[in-house]
Amino acid sequence: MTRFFTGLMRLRRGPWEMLATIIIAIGVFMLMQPFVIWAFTYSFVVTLTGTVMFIIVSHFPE
Amino acid sequence: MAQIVIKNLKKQFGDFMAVRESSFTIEDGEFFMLLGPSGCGKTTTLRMIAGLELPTSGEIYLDGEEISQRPPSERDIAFVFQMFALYPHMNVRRNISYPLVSQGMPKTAVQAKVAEVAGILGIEDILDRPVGGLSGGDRQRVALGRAIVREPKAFMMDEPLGALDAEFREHMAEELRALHDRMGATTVYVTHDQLEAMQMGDKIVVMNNAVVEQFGTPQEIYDKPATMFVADFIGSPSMNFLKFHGKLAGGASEVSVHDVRCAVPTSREPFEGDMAFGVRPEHIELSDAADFRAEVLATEYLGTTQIVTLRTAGGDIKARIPSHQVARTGETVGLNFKASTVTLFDRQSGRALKSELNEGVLHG
Amino acid sequence: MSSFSVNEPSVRTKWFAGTLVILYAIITMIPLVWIAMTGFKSPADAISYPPKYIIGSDSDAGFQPTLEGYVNLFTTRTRQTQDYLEANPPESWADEIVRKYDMVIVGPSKFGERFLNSVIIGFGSTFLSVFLGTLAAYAFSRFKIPLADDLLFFILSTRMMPPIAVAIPIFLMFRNLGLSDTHLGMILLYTAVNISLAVWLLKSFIDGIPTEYEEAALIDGYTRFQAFYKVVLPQAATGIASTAIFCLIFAWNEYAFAVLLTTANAQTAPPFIPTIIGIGGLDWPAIAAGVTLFLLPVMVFTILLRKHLLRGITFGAVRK
Amino acid sequence: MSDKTLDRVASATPPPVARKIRGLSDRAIAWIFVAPTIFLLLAINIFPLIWTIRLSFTNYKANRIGREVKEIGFRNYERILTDSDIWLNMQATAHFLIWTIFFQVLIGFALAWLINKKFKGNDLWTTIIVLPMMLSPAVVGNFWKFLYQPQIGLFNYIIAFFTGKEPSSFQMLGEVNLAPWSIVIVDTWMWTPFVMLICLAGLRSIPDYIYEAAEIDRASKLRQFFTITIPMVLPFLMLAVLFRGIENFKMFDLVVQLTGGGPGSTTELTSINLKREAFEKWRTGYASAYAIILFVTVFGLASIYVKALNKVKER
Amino acid sequence: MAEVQLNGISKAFGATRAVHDISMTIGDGDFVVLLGPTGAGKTTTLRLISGLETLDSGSVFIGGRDVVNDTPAQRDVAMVFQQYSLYPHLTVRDNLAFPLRSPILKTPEDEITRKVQKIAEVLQIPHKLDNKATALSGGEMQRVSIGRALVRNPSIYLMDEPLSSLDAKLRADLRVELKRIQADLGSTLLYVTHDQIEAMTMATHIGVLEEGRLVQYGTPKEIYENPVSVYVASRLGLPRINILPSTLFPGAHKGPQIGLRPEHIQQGDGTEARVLRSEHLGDQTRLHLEVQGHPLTTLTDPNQQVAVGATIKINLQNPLYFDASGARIV
Amino acid sequence: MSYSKLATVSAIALAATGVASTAQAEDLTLCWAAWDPANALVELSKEFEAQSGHTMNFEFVPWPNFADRMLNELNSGGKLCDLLIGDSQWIGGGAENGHYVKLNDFFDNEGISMDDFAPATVYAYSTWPKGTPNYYALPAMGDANGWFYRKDWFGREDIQAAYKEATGQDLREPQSQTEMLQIAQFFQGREIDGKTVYGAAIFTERGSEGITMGVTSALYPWGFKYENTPGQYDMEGAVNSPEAVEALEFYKTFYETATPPGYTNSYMGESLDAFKSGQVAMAMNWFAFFPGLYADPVTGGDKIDFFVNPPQNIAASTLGGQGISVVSYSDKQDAALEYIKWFSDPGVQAKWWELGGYSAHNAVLQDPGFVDSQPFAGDFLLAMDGVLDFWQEPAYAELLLAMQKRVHDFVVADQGTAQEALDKLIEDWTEVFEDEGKL
Repeated sequence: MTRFFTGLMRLRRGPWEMLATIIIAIGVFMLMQPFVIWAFTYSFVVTLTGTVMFIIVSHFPE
Repeated sequence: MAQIVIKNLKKQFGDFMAVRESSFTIEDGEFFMLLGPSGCGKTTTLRMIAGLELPTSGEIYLDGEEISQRPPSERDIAFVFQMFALYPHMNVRRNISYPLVSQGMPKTAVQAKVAEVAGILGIEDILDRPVGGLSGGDRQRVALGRAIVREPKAFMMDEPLGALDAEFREHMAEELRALHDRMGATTVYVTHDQLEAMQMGDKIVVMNNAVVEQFGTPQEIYDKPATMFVADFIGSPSMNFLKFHGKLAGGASEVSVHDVRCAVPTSREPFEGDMAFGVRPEHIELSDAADFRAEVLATEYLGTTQIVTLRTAGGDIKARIPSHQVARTGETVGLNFKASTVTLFDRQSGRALKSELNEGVLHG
Repeated sequence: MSSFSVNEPSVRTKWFAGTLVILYAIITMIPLVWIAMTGFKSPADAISYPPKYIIGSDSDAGFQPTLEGYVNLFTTRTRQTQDYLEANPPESWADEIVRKYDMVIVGPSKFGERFLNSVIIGFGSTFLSVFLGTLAAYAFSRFKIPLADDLLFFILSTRMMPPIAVAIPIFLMFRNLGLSDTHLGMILLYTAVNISLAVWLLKSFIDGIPTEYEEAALIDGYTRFQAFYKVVLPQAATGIASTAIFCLIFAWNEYAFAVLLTTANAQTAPPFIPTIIGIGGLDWPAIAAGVTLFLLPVMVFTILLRKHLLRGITFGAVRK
Repeated sequence: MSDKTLDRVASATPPPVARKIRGLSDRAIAWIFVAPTIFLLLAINIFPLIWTIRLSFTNYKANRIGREVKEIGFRNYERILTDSDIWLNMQATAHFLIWTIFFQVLIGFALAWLINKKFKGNDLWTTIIVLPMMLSPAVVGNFWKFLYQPQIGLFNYIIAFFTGKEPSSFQMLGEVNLAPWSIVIVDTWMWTPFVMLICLAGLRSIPDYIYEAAEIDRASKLRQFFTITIPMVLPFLMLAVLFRGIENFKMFDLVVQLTGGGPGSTTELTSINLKREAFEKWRTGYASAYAIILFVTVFGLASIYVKALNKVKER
Repeated sequence: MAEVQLNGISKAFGATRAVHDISMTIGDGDFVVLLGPTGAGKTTTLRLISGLETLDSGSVFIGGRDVVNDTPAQRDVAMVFQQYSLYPHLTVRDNLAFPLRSPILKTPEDEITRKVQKIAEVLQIPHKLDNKATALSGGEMQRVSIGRALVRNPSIYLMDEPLSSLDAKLRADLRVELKRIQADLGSTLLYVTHDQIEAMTMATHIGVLEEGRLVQYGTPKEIYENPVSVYVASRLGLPRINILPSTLFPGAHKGPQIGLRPEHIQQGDGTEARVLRSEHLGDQTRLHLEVQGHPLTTLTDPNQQVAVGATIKINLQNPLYFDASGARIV
Repeated sequence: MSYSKLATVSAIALAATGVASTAQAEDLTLCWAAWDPANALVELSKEFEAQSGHTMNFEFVPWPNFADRMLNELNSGGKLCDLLIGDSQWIGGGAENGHYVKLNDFFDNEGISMDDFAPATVYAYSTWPKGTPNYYALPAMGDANGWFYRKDWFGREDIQAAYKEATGQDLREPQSQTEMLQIAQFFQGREIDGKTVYGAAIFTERGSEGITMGVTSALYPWGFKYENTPGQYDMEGAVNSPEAVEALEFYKTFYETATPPGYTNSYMGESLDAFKSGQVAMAMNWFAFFPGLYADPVTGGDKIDFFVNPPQNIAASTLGGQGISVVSYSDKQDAALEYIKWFSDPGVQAKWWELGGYSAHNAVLQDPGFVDSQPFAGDFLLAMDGVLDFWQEPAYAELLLAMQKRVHDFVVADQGTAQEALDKLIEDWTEVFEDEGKL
């Protein structure tokens, strides 16, 4: 876990990609969940954030 | 720690005979080599001892207990695979603790044991690394760690150095042998590299075509080969065979090779027919005075020694001579053979003829 | 005593596994067999209850095979008056079949045309995507291309796009360029979709060809381009062939673009087959006949392709 | 070999000829080879994508040529993302997605595991099992519609045969509570082989010696399954799940042919809904915004997919 | 055949310097072996000469002509790769003819037939000419690869560990054969290997590479007997040279480190050493000794039995001296 | 077929030679739906080919895809069709988006008078804006939604008795919607000749326009209106009037209690299937299919009879049918116009009726022999007197799809109430009209 955070601090690709992946997953979940409509409403923003983040962090060094 | 006895072990895959009626004994604490070219049945033999294959027939005794039909998990042996067989999805620590966890050892005991083994192998610092990124040597150490952590009765090693590059292999071989000397565990080791076998082994079994060709200490096997195969397989350059047809009386100590009389160890077995005069390269001397003539084909410089390729009436042979001695390509020279080391072979069967030299080694 | 290895499943396990897998395979095949069978039924047999599943028997479950479905698939027919029917005897066996319903064949149906469109567009786009794909894959495999990883990801992601989402602007663009409902338009479109698979797949094949071969050719006095086509292409031939079949199967099966961007000229078979109308409602035997004819080539290709299947569906990442 | 032969070989080789042959530089070839592909993708994927983004901020309607086009900012996005009907479509899509993946993984993995037992003839049966996934989804949807016909359809007949129910007493495609399952069944029939193939690749990527090592390490078969088989197949399974997820998220042809979104809107998956907005209602601007939302989602999933792909590739 | 001259050639891949400022001359008719462990820059040097890699700096002259801007095809070199140099889609005959059909040579077909036939005879594979390349055994394949180089008459032959994928016996045979072919043709040959036996037995000159630099260049004898550094000394000789602090041994020393080849240690009297282990290799017996905690290997006569744990006395013969950094002190 | 008719046909054929073209021979393509009348048109057009020298090609698209395909074609400015027989609702879009050629000048020049055609058809198929003398099509195929039933079953004494017993009434062609439901419910699940049969097949299709066409067949007789004031788009209180709610509930009851199982997505084809396979006592469908049904060897002839959509509060039928238009993207408009000129000829129209097409020409409809010419001819005239049509707005597709969704969700998917469905429909429609700038 600490490795994960130090990775984030040092702009390492692995942990950041993991973070972006989680954000995308949350976005997709929000889009399709049947519980609250506000989550659906904001899902797009979340997924977009995650995706853009993924594109950026995939250029960080390993 | 244990003694392993193999009796009439046989393994057949369909029509293919992988191992034919092998018998030998591995003494407690021995570093034991199974040596042979690929496909000779050495790995199958090892796998049968480990329980990864069940023999078609024959017995295996581990510490006096017949185990040939038991699954590996009931044999209490460890195995080091050629490709290391580390679990790629686990880190070093989990790899090493896997056999302990499988046995249901409590967590704290596992921790302590792993730490101890890591200390022995000097891999404490990589315990939490995934195995994927390790160097060959470290992988090798982890594989060893996983084997020794359980304190099994015996270790099986299937060409454990085969996947390492040449330079590192030498170093690792020494480390492995040192580890063995420290732990004194019975180890069965498979290799196709004769140098490795000679270097590390206490005893060697040479196998070829599913058959045990010879069984003995390294020096014995080198000096007193039982068959032409063994003579050829061991040593680099390998033993020279001067082919000739002749007659040998029992008790004779001389044989006529292409009309040149050559001294040999006193024969214990009369023979007539196609023979081979087997002599190691370092037992050949270049001497202008000698009767046995040969033409120098090539020389190869090797530092203090050189290898000279010679053409004789009995075929091309190689001699190892000091590098300061001059041998020019194209020249004709005379050869002397060191009589006490010569082995004569029956070329038909490849069998060594019994003599004063090898009578203690050859059976039957 | 039997031979035994730790990893070799026991005979009993094998027998058990085999039975289950064969059972599943049979269940899988039932719909396909049923459709093939339906193609040879008369419309009445096709919708009878209980279903008829025995060929040529008189029992309740039997049906007489007929080519009615295939005739209906390939022809357009019209109802005629009794006078006309009497005046014009049937001209062919096919004519004979439709006479049962007081109909005459007035011409071929669109099926042949649509099928031909499928073939033209399929082969056209396959050729183009494999051709361009081979070049690009070679470049990606052998040369340092700036941002190569991003380009490759971009190329792959184009195949992941929902076709409907892409169809809107494509529709507008094609309308402006006059490419709507043309073979060229569809070929370009399918090429664009297929090229990602082609590049990824061929790259994996070309990656598998050691560079030493080309280097040897370079040293032997050939130019880079000559080395490419004299040394790399022949060795990539199987890869190219299986890539081509994958592209062909995609173009062959594609539905969304076809239904949205074509109406008549360049429409392929998938949007057409469900719309085959007989007398009254849907003509199930004709549809089944069309489905059978349409699926047959793909099945043959699948069998030919089985060794490369995995590579194709994982963009070359997994070798089998 | 004789020295003379060698001499002749050497002397017969002519002196090197003119050094004119040069050809294109590697750099030039790289660009010439890549350019057409990039150009095609730019023209048919990227340019339209940018166009879609632009349109998504307008009220453009493609069927109304003379109509004035107005910039309306994020209005389209707002409307879509607050529309409870579209939310329902997303949920229908989620239902489809979750259950198809669940069944396909379950059955696909089980099949792969069985096939990996290397029984005689497993190749042949594997090929047969694989057939459905190579077929045209639209055509598959079409003929399954036939199989699902109450009364005359084979599916109902078989179910009736085994349960004793009247075949016409249930309608797979017509009943609100059955229709979502009917598409799940067909998709599972069609795509289980896909998951199976990938799992099989995963299983076959586990070298035998790993199991031998585990055997030596005295792990039971069950432990081997959970600590070796499952974790080692997992990246492959991930790949299969993501790919099926992406494919089913944009599912169109199969379901259009099967249910057309009905009954009511119970099986109206997002792409069907999008198709209605874009090509039936012709609300191009609105549909563009919708498309962008789907696209971003798929693109996000695709990023993860490629990550998984690379992981598998490392094996 | 021609002389090849390298003037300060360098090549870096990213941050790693593969080849650094190498200058050497490969004389016409020389058999030069580049020796070094994996990653020393041997192969890169070869590829720089062939033109498969472009130089970062320096220049390459082949037959007196600067070839830096030439394509591999224009450089008139022939190369044998470690593996994979036969085209699997062609027959042996077409493989051998491939260089002759290149746009640079454009040899007439009848001449190609003649030459291919001849080279096949030289390589003793005329009966295999019409086999697919993939149908050959490993040894035959490597023979054909060498043949592919031999059909031409280039300025220099470049060989990149051509024997490393073969087994020991075959390697020994081909070693002799290759050496003889080279001598017969009088060709210039640059050969890369990490195998010291190959280097010692075949080379007229050895170039020892260390991390991209050429550290010593000379005849095998020179390199063996007069290494310039510990690194070079450890490259040749089996078992490897022992490097020990000179303080272990009595007497005046020229440097802090002493290099003792195992065969240069004499037993009898002198420093005391404990026997750790003896390895019986047949023609020789290796003794692993320990001198005040420092391991040391020496050779002894196979017939002599030495007990483990015994103490023997050793003295030095022709020791080499090195400074703290490893450089030779003469 | 009567001999007198045959005579007329040939006379017309002679007269029509005057149309023969002065222009070069063209390849004309006519687009329409793929159904029985289309085949009749192919037959009919052979005469045109012979006279004009033009060649006629046909692109017939199956009904489920017809609107999609053709609107797609028009919207992409395709040149596939020179002539299009397009659905009545398309006329608004066709006119406003310039897909169709305006025909007023052509009619004036050629002396074609819209007064020669039945007013309802001219209103519905030709004019835009509605009712103004701006013509974009010539009425080609009159059509409305009607019903047909198993005359043989209705005539059986045992069944009549059973009906009497069950309802206390006589079994007859239904005179109202509710009676029709009663009859249908009577047949539902009944065993006839050892086979379970059902009440009636109605339209429930979701994908194109099916359920809307079915539902309006109930809505209109109850007095459903789109707007309180025509042209004002004031739908509140009209679309969701109590009558409309009642009618929608009626349709749902009909669907749930009197239709065969599995008919959850049925339109023309399924309705025909259900009837022809002997599953239903009654079925709803377009008049266009009636000739084919009558000719059916199994269920046609004596076994079938037809009736117009029964009235409830008022008499009304859902309009089908199409006008023929010239596509403005065509390069061969002159030749296409020639075809229309030829087609408008009363003689051709008579033959059109005879071959199975529904002429809208007064010369045919008002022919004294017309009513008896076919068993459904009288019903057709009756139906065409009271036809009502869906929105013909340019935004018709959006309006239709909204209705498809709301109605299907309620009727078939059983979601919400009728009131809610119609309220939501108004919301949807309001949004559309707002987008259109009409509200």
